[in-house]
Amino acid sequence: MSDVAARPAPNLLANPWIKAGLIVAGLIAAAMLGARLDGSGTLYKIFIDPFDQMAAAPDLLAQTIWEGLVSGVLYALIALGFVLIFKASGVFNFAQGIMVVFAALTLVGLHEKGVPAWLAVILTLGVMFLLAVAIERVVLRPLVNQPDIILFMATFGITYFLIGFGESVFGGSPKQMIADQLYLPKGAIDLKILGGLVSLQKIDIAAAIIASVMIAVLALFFQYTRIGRALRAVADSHKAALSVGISLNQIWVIVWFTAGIVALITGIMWGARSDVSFALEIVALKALPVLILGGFTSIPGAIIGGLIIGIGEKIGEFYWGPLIGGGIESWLAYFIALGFLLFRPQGLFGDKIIERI
Amino acid sequence: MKTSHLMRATALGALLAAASVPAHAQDSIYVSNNAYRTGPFSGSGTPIGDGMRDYFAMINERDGGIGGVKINFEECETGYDTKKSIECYEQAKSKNTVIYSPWSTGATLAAIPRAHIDKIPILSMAYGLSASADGNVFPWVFNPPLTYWDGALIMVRHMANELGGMDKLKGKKLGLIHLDAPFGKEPIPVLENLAKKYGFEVKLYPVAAADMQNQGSLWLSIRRDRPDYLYNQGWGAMNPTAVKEAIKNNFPIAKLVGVWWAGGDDDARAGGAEAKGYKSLSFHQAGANFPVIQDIVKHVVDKGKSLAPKEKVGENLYNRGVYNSMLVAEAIRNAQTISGKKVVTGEDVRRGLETLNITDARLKELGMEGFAAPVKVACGDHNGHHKAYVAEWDGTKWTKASDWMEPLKDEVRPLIEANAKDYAEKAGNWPKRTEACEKSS
Amino acid sequence: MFYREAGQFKSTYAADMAVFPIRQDRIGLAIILLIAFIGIPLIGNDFFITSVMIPFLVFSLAAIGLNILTGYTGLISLGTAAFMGVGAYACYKLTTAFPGVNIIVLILVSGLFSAAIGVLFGLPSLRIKGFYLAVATLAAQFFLQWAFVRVPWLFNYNASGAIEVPQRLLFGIPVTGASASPETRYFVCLCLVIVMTWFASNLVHGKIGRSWMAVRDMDIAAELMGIKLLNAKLLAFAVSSFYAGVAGAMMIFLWYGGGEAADVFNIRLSFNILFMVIIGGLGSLIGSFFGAAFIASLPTIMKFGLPALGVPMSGATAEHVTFMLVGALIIIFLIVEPHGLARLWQIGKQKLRTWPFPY
Amino acid sequence: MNAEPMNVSGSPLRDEGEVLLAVQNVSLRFGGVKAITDVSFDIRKGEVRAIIGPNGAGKTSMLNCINGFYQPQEGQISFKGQRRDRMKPHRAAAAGIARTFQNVALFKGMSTLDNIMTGRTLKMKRGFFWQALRHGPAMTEEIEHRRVVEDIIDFLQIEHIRKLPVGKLPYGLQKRVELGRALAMEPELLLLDEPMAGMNLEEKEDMCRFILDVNQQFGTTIALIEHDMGVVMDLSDRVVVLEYGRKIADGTPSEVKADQKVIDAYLGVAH
Repeated sequence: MSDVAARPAPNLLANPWIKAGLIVAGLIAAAMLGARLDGSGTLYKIFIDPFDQMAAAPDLLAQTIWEGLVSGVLYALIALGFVLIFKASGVFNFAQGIMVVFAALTLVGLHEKGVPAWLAVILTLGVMFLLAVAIERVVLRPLVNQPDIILFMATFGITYFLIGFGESVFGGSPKQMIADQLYLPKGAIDLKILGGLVSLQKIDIAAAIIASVMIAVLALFFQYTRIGRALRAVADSHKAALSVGISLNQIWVIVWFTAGIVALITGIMWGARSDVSFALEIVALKALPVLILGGFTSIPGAIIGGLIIGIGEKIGEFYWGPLIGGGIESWLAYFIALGFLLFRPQGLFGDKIIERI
Repeated sequence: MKTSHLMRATALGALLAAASVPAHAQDSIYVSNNAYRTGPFSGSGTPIGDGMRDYFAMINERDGGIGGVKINFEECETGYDTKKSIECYEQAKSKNTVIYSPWSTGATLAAIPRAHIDKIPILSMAYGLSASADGNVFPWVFNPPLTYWDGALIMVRHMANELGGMDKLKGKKLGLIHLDAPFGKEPIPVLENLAKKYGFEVKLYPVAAADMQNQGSLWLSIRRDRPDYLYNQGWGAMNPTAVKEAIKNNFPIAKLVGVWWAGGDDDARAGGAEAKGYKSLSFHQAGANFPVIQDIVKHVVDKGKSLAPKEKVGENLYNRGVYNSMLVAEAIRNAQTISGKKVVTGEDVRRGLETLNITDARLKELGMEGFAAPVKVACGDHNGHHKAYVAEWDGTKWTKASDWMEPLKDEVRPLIEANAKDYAEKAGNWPKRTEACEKSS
Repeated sequence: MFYREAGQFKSTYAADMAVFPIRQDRIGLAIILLIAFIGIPLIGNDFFITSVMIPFLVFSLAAIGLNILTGYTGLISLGTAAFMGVGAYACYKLTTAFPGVNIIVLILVSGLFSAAIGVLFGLPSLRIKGFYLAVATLAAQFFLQWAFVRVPWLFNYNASGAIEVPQRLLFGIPVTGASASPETRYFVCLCLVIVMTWFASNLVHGKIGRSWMAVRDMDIAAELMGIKLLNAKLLAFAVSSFYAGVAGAMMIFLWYGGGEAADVFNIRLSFNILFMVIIGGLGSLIGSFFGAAFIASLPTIMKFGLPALGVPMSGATAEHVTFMLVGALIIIFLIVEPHGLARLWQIGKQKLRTWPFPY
Repeated sequence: MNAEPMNVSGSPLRDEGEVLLAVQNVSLRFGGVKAITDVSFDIRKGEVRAIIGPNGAGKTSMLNCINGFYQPQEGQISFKGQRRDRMKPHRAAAAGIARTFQNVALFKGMSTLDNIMTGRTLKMKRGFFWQALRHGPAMTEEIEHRRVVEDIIDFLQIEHIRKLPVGKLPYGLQKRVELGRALAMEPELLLLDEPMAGMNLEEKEDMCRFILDVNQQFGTTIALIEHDMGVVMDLSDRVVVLEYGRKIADGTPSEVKADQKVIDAYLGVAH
């Protein structure tokens, strides 16, 4: 019965609806821009001026790309947490953002209570482990085999609970990340290149390095350990994993714990850049376009998606944003992702969607 | 089955009716107060809430209330969410609050149209709708001691003072970092007017609410444009991030000036030692060395009745809460004097607010000598456009770094009147003011 | 014992196709309507009506809208709040441009604008599915929210940057603006919600609803039935956004009475409405009401109700406890009945049908 | 490899009835994989046409080409004498081609009744406005179609499951509902993809009866894929045999049964 085969994807532009939609969207965009610029020199400002600026001040371009790279790495870290969980348990974990806040708050909160910094890190890891066990016991196990959307909903319940719990334990006020105590570097390296100054924050460099190391460790973990192989087996097929005697429950605990570690590291890095507060939860939403770009199941996708989104939105905001009043960063990422998505509906690295009948 | 439904509805109704029965209507004055100790803005909301709460706790403890009547001060948690603020308003209304402090621009805007129907005075202290300073149009809304427009003016004055005169402003660049929301956009028209008048340039740097902690590209633009000064109309997590980014991007921190809401101790502290020199406008002093704060420490904090840790008492935003409660308390006291009643109503408090005149002498009596500039509210002018100063972060605390500066009332007042008129016209049969002005005060 | 269908025989297809084929259900509906129209205005005080009932109605309508898209057509959207915002701004523009036109008409017309925008952002649904589509709809959410702040034309260049709801009359009684009484606003909401629920019920029980569900359950087979996928999906986007738009206009005009709409129609609201739909029951209109009651009204009732019952809690603690309780309740409900409160309701009715002798 | 041994000009059924659907030199590839290579055959009005072949022979792909899921790279298909370029499934439906699936493709969340009612979608003309009112013309129309559907339900003897969601029905019944849904479209050509797969003997007999009844009572032309040779031989008027995407035989059941290539294909021959 294998004479079932992939259904070729429909040609996008052949569809009159899409065509019409694109034209309309284009016209609206053009009209909005035109109005904004009083109709003078619009095309110049869109297509020529930004590139002139790039050429005129290469140091700013380099700085923009660096900024994009760093935020890209941080987006990727959040996305990584999503991917790990989605890959192993098919759960779209809405709670990843709050897990970042919760982990960072626990760390800082413990330190405030007088626990030495490194001990606080270890204790926080313990808390994240307990959280993973609790989530597995209380939420995932009773909901096993439910549709994805139900599990998604359950993670919203977790979010609500963690917000209330975190605030009642640690209070809502923002806290300083204990960057010094964790020997995270401060200050900047100023490079006098490209006819100007490119300033690289040491904390950003550290973030990039730590993220890379963590990704490498995760890759090794997946590739060479028994648990890692089991995780991949689960990702491929729950039933197959069960049939080779892997306990799904253990796997879930491990995956959620891993996501918790990623959340803690993300929280430390973001926290060091601004501060640790519940507002961080909003930043976590930025991981969503990264996810659609990179695919929900691909770790390299999360990384590369993060970088594309990070650099794309910074360059877009910096060079094109002023044309329509700035602040376009809030939605640009989604449009970048959407653009990619129209051509690759499963994301850059996602598993191919094959329709069978 | 259906009967159970009916019962449930009835029970619900009864429950909520119970929730809103005026408590102790006879022997105390009910003051409802919004606060946000939860949510993304809780960092700023918590110290303010503590200050407000502790001042009334102190008044009740030390003086036995105001004019012998205890103040039943109740906080309503909003999480800085407009939906919850509206619920809080309805709750406050059903409990016959004598005053409503919305504590967010969104909540203020939603409450303004209702206030004159429900006869509840609104105190939006130096926030909310600038135009509501026009008492002839908004008899129930009060926003002393100054508006964001005054703030923008003082910012420009500060710039001129440092540069050596208004004429030195020519050719300078002032950047406005602002939350991309009505609150953040408030100073824009005034700054643009002044820019035209004095020949400087205004650059706008909007920060979307979702990107409060993600200001990378904005600061790159600042690096590119090289503004001479930056004015930060920000709130919540946006402020510490801005301070950190300024340091990161080598922007001279002394040239970064925040609106009074960007003057939290935590905002500055985020920048570490390098944040020394960060400035913010303010209309009251920080610090615990005022008799009023000492009284709070003595009667409330030391007795373990405060929610604030002792070291936070006297911080800038804590003192702002105290200041807000002081205005409320003085309005109630004034209302008692005018009406001759002990237990005043919302309408009395409105009159009390309208004739509020807190002189230096009165401030001294309150234990607030030098704490704040005198405040006077008038029938037509519900703001007063009072003095403010520039505070500077010295690395550990806020200090007063300039003289009290008078905003240019003549610049602002016409704008306020024009906008108030516009508001009333657009609202369609906005009620004419029927409340009489007090003869004397 | 009193909930039985025995003895009720249908002799026509029309009777069999009725939405409530069992007589007791119809009686129940009549009782609920009676309570809604008479009981609640009599018993409830202003606080109950403005902070519990009106929000409940508005969210129910929005949830019905999203349920049409997500529950019936199987397309997840996280842009509902933005589409509600389009409705609110459209209504504001319309009523300031045509002050003479009845506000109820304008509220409904503003839904059409929302529908048009919904169709535009629904176009990618042909290519993109599942959670990918959900995230793609976030583009609509963030872009529109940005536009609400950035296009001053939308709020008539008000200095406050907010929608300032003008007073509008219906039969000489103010329905919007500050002088509109809570009862009036409640009645208007109630009537709109009832009529629109009736329309939605008609749609989902007929040919169009079947096409939607066919697309949801098996899009390939649906195509074979002659259903054009893109048309069905876009129609779902249009109808869903229409409902969202009307709900948004109601929210600002009949509930908030003005305010910073860009801030109101934020991503949180989008998520909340999605959760109302899921917890209420995907593909169930009555579930939308349950979901709205659970997600929107429960926290309010807990926050204000518990202290009134003598559970001593400070504002912030109450908020924290509410958050934790609601979170825990969501998980508990999902474990007990993943198909939502509507299914629980059905099971309850089924039990009642055979009660007291289940065998 | 072609159909020459079956040289068509000798068959007794040859000239009866007009050609309803003609497949001419159709080839279909997925990337480098050839699913169908140069296949031609026709289906005549009123006949039961079987398509058989071992696994992977391209039978389902053939049906998918016929109702427009796949676009063959070469060759053409004409229905009722009209050639169709770029067939779409919904256009095939409008033209009068209905289909059931190898793995049941019912709308799982809907009741039996609603599933079959979807088959009437194309025949229902009332637009959005009337649908929203669900009174007057829309209701009349709905009742009218409900009648047709009830007839089909009676015919298939599935009255008892009318209001149950199909997702929970046993497999055999699901297959029956799916047939009902296809019948509700009142198709001219009905494509059945393994209608009896996974059924027990009794269910198979029922299904055979339904297929014959449909063919005889409604005069519907039927093309079916089936593995059970007994069923194929009993039901069909003519059989086309595919192997590895190519046609290896075409003719009456008895002709096909006797064909050496078919025997080899089914039993396997060492090449």
